[in-house]
Amino acid sequence: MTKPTCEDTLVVKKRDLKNDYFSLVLAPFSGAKSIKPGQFVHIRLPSTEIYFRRAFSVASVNPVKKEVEIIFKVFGRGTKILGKMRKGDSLDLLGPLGVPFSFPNKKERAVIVAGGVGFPPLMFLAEKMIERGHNPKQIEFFYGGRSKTELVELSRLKKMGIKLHLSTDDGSAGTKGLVIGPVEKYLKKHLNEKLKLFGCGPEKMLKAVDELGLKYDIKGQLALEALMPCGVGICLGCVVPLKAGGFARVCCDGPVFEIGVVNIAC
Amino acid sequence: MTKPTCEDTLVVKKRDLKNDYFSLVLAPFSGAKSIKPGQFVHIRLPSTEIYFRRAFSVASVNPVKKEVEIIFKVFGRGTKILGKMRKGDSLDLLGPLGVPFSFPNKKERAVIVAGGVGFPPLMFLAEKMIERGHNPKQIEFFYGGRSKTELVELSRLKKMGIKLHLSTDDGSAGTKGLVIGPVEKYLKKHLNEKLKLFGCGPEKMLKAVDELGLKYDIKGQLALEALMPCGVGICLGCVVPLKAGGFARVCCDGPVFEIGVVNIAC
Amino acid sequence: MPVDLKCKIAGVEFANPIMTASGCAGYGEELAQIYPLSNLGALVTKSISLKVRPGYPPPRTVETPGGLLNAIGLANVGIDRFLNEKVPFLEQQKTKVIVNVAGSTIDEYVEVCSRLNDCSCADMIELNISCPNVNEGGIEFGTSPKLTEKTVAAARKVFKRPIIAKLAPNVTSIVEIAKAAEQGGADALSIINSVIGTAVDIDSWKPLLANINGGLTGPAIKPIALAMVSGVYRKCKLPIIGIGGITDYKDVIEYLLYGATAVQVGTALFVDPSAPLKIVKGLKKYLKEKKLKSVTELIGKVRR
Amino acid sequence: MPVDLKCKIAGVEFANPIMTASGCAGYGEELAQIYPLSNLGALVTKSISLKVRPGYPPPRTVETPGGLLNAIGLANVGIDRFLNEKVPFLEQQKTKVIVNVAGSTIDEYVEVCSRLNDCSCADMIELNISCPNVNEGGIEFGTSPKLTEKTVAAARKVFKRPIIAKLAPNVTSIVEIAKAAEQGGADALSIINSVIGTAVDIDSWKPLLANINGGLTGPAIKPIALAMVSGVYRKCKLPIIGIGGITDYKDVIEYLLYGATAVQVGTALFVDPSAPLKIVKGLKKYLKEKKLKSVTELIGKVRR
Ligand SMILES: Cc1cc2nc3c(=O)[nH]c(=O)nc-3n(C[C@H](O)[C@H](O)[C@H](O)COP(=O)(O)OP(=O)(O)OC[C@H]3O[C@@H](n4cnc5c(N)ncnc54)[C@H](O)[C@@H]3O)c2cc1C
Ligand SMILES: Cc1cc2nc3c(=O)[nH]c(=O)nc-3n(C[C@H](O)[C@H](O)[C@H](O)COP(=O)(O)OP(=O)(O)OC[C@H]3O[C@@H](n4cnc5c(N)ncnc54)[C@H](O)[C@@H]3O)c2cc1C
Ligand SMILES: Cc1cc2nc3c(=O)[nH]c(=O)nc-3n(C[C@H](O)[C@H](O)[C@H](O)COP(=O)(O)O)c2cc1C
Ligand SMILES: Cc1cc2nc3c(=O)[nH]c(=O)nc-3n(C[C@H](O)[C@H](O)[C@H](O)COP(=O)(O)O)c2cc1C
Ligand code: FES
Ligand code: FES
Repeated sequence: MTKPTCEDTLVVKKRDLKNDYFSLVLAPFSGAKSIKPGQFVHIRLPSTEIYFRRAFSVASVNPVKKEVEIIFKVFGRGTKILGKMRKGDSLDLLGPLGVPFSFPNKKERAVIVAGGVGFPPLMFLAEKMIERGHNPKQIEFFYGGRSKTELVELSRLKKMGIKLHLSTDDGSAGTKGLVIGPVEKYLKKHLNEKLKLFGCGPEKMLKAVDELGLKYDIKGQLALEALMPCGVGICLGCVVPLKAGGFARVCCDGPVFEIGVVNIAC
Repeated sequence: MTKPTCEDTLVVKKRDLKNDYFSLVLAPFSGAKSIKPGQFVHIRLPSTEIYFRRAFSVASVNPVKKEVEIIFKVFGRGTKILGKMRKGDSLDLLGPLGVPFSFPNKKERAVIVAGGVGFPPLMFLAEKMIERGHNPKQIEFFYGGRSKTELVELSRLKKMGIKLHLSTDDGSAGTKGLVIGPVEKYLKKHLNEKLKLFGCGPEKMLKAVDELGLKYDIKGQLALEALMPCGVGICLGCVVPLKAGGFARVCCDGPVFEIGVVNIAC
Repeated sequence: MPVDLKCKIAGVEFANPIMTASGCAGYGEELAQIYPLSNLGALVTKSISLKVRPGYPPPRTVETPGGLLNAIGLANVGIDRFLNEKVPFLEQQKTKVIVNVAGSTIDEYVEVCSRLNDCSCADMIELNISCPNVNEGGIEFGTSPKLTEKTVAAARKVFKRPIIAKLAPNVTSIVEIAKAAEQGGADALSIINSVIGTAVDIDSWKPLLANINGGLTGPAIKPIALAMVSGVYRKCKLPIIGIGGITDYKDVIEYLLYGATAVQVGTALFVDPSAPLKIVKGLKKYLKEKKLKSVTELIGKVRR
Repeated sequence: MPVDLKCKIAGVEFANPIMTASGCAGYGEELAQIYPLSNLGALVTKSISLKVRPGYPPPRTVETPGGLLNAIGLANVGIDRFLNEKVPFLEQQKTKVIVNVAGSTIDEYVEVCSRLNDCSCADMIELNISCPNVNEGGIEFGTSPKLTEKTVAAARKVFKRPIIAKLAPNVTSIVEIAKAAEQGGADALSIINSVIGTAVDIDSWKPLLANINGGLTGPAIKPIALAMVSGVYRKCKLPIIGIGGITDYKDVIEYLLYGATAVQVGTALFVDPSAPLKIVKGLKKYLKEKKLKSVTELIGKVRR
């Protein structure tokens, strides 16, 4: 693990994606270049109203400019404040934290399953895979949300040349229904290939991906979320139960876990 | 007393006076037109970081536009936030609160003693007196501060045509030394006239004005400050001891008290 | 369908479960200038003692993270002036009135309670047993089960309408104190009074309260109060009035779920005197959303 | 002239009065990745019990106004794995190590303490007596003066270096518990552990902690902890380590003025793992400004 650093950074770019989604680019962060997909930064909000930090997966980095991008949806008190930040405002960042995804072998086909606000680390994963020489056509990116407006950064994903499969609960874009349907269909068709699953999103979705992995004996990894008071492993507040018994800390034993390891609650 | 109202208002004008002093104009406040000099508004800061309201004397009102002006100096946590407010931001106002100054008889000469950030209610008093027909030349406005940069809104005060006597501790403007020196000198010279004292400022200054009033048998009023959890008389947190024994609430028995009544602590 | 906010404690019916907490609304006069008191479930008065009490010298309050420290010193007009000056006003208000009573000896409690028995305006009394007992070296009545029972029993003898015992949180077992109050004849329990705390100025090295120690109140203490309400609800049958850190309707629901029948709003009144009105609105909306008919359906419904 | 931050408790000298609080820094490994532990006055370990404890299921934490509610359930590796896996690391750190010990019977405390006696890495132990006693129906050791004295005395017999008793705030008289600990042979007192609290989700009606009740910590409890430190300082001679809500150097000064010799930082580490470093800097600056030579000149100097 790389030593996390704690630094004041500036908002150098803010984009208002639609429907309460925002992208913030923060810089300079000296830890930027060492950040790997799946890792997160722990952000202190500039208000003592919110005492604890909030965790955000890194969505992209620019190692030269030492930039870190996060993409989030306004959800509660903390993300509300974050959504009001303006260019030039400063934010205290602690990171990089957590265990990243392991890159799949270049011959493997990556089946990526993103639910709602779980897509940023997976977009980062796909980007880095391509950078490392993975064929974009070997990346199947399933992206599901409640409705069309909940799917953001589509043009960015399309530009990557990956195979994008959209789905929405209400059918307003892509396949109608939960993302997991098209995923299972796809897996069944390609069981003879070397596949690797990657998932991040709501717990229900993660549980379903976990079950698919076990059912079809496909290895892979899931990025989990939890309430994280510290983010660095010292409070034991963020644990999830393991199937083998006992608990693991999402912040430092995860957030990325192998399929089949965590007992995902819903 | 007028019934206080509690309303969301907007910052319609912000002026950065120098040296951490700011003026904010808030509107529309339906209680605006009934506000009298010496009364204050209790402001809820748009941050749950600051749980309790902060009290500010009203510095002027525009009854037609329903505007209320406050002038403050960045001092602690709350005023820091207030100093960062921008035009268009909203602020929750409770007021008008407190007992106002009684206007002096038009034949009386008003000797007004303002110390530092105590000047806004006194400026409002002078303005209203003139509006009511008091001869500006019958208003002696003593205004003291640590140094030149601590005296603000001088051109505004000058425009009123009142007799302005400045003093600074370091002599950088007006008479050198505490404001109370020139005041006593003035009183001694004019003991044969009908005088009325008005004071607002640091406790030490108020105590000195109180003593001058008693020494030369000049009636008058002092506007006090206190930590005010509620501002409406229900918490009993803001009390000051009375010379006659017992306590009075600064927020609703004051903030304006007759000279000789309060046992001012320093 | 309209939702029902009425609730009943010891036979007394309240328009809604939102009361003002003692010491946080004076005798009602100031709030009545802002809105009709009929909006309240009940007005609870400042603690009334036998003699007038000027209270402690200032500074009396300190702002702390999420809370307020106060050392007012039970400043109040005393029972005589209360009956003469405050009751006539309270009688005109269309709200239930709960008179909070303080004393430094059991005799003082008894005297004040018997005077209130003749004052029909006092629908109930609430005994503030977080007062130092001068006959027992200054220990608080409410920290001793025996003294708690004795005090409540003594008040019980002279006051014929319902009695609420208001418990202090600064004890090893609030359940034990609750049971003592029940034993003494209390009809209901108010839980909790303020938590002992202090603060000091690091420049002058002087305590920030003239009395040094004070009572911590406000949102900071809500988790503490909730745990106490929850504990007592499971071990004691008396109806509970939950107090501590209530700012909005969500806080009220937490108290009800843990077993409170009604609540009192204290410190939040200082920030927003109209808080009770907003809470009532919020409660109605919540009940509608949850398709509940009556606020009483929430009582004790936490899913353990 | 350089200012002196050194302080001494029961003969053990600390580079500065800033320690990490038990359960808030694990066994030091994670913090050591961020800065050398030699910056700390001492590292206090998570509570070590005889057997490994997985802890309670999630959710284990809730954010509250100015604080944190936690119900971790004393999750720890147990004494065996502590000695085998954690001590080798701790031995290499240039800081004092205080091992916090938990038990559910006196025998368990004794067993863990005697194992630690042979481990020179443990400069001191801190007895966490806020644990339920399984032999006494689950009442906490630390709520009973008798059990407190017994537990400390039993540990005293087997552990030859200094013993700190860590007191729980959920008692009627912390002074009484402090005296019992002194009687049992404690060399110092840590004041306070977390305050019992709870919270519930108003949508699901489920408690926000799987264990229902938890411990309230963070800035919200600072006034409460300060009052307890202040009370014990005046009635008991043992040196005090102040704990509760310390976020910056100003909080530390408040504790020292009220009588603490050193302090522990807990919850604030979660927000800023480097808080102790910033506090040390702040303390130095303050001492210079106040023209004080040593941090010990502040102890107990509140102007009453
Ligand atoms: C490793 C990790 C990576 C994350 N990456 C992203 C990301 O890239 N983009 C993004 O939008 N969000 C991300 N999140 C979630 C983000 O941290 C939460 O949205 C944020 O904590 C909510 O904070 P808030 O103050 O807005 O909500 P609050 O007002 O604090 O919370 C509202 C409610 O949500 C609950 N809650 C708060 N935080 C969480 C949480 N982390 N998980 C579940 N429930 C919670 C609270 O208990 C409360 O009941 C990530 C979380 C983790 C742990
Ligand atoms: C009736 C009244 C009228 C006022 N009018 C004005 C005005 O016109 N312009 C102006 O600049 N200020 C005025 N004040 C003072 C203003 O309310 C304080 O500056 C403000 O409360 C400080 O808040 P803060 O959050 O910035 O400081 P904080 O961070 O809250 O306080 C810093 C320190 O100052 C202390 N403190 C806070 N408030 C007060 C207070 N009211 N009196 C004494 N000590 C305090 C705190 O205890 C703390 O130790 C008035 C106060 C009152 C009571
Ligand atoms: C300024 C102040 C004065 C109080 N005075 C009394 C009192 O006289 N009698 C009493 O029983 N409780 C008194 N209390 C305690 C409150 O009634 C209530 O129990 C406590 O404040 C907790 O509720 P809160 O967090 O909503 O404020 C007082 C509280 C405050 C803040
Ligand atoms: C998550 C968490 C875990 C804790 N675990 C322990 C523990 O194992 N043993 C113990 O004695 N105290 C434990 N505590 C209490 C702290 O050591 C400390 O007494 C308390 O948090 C108050 O300090 P603070 O406000 O600085 O956090 C824990 C506190 C927290 C927040
Ligand atoms: S968030 Fe603290 S251990 Fe994971
Ligand atoms: S501020 Fe509450 S009574 Fe004056």
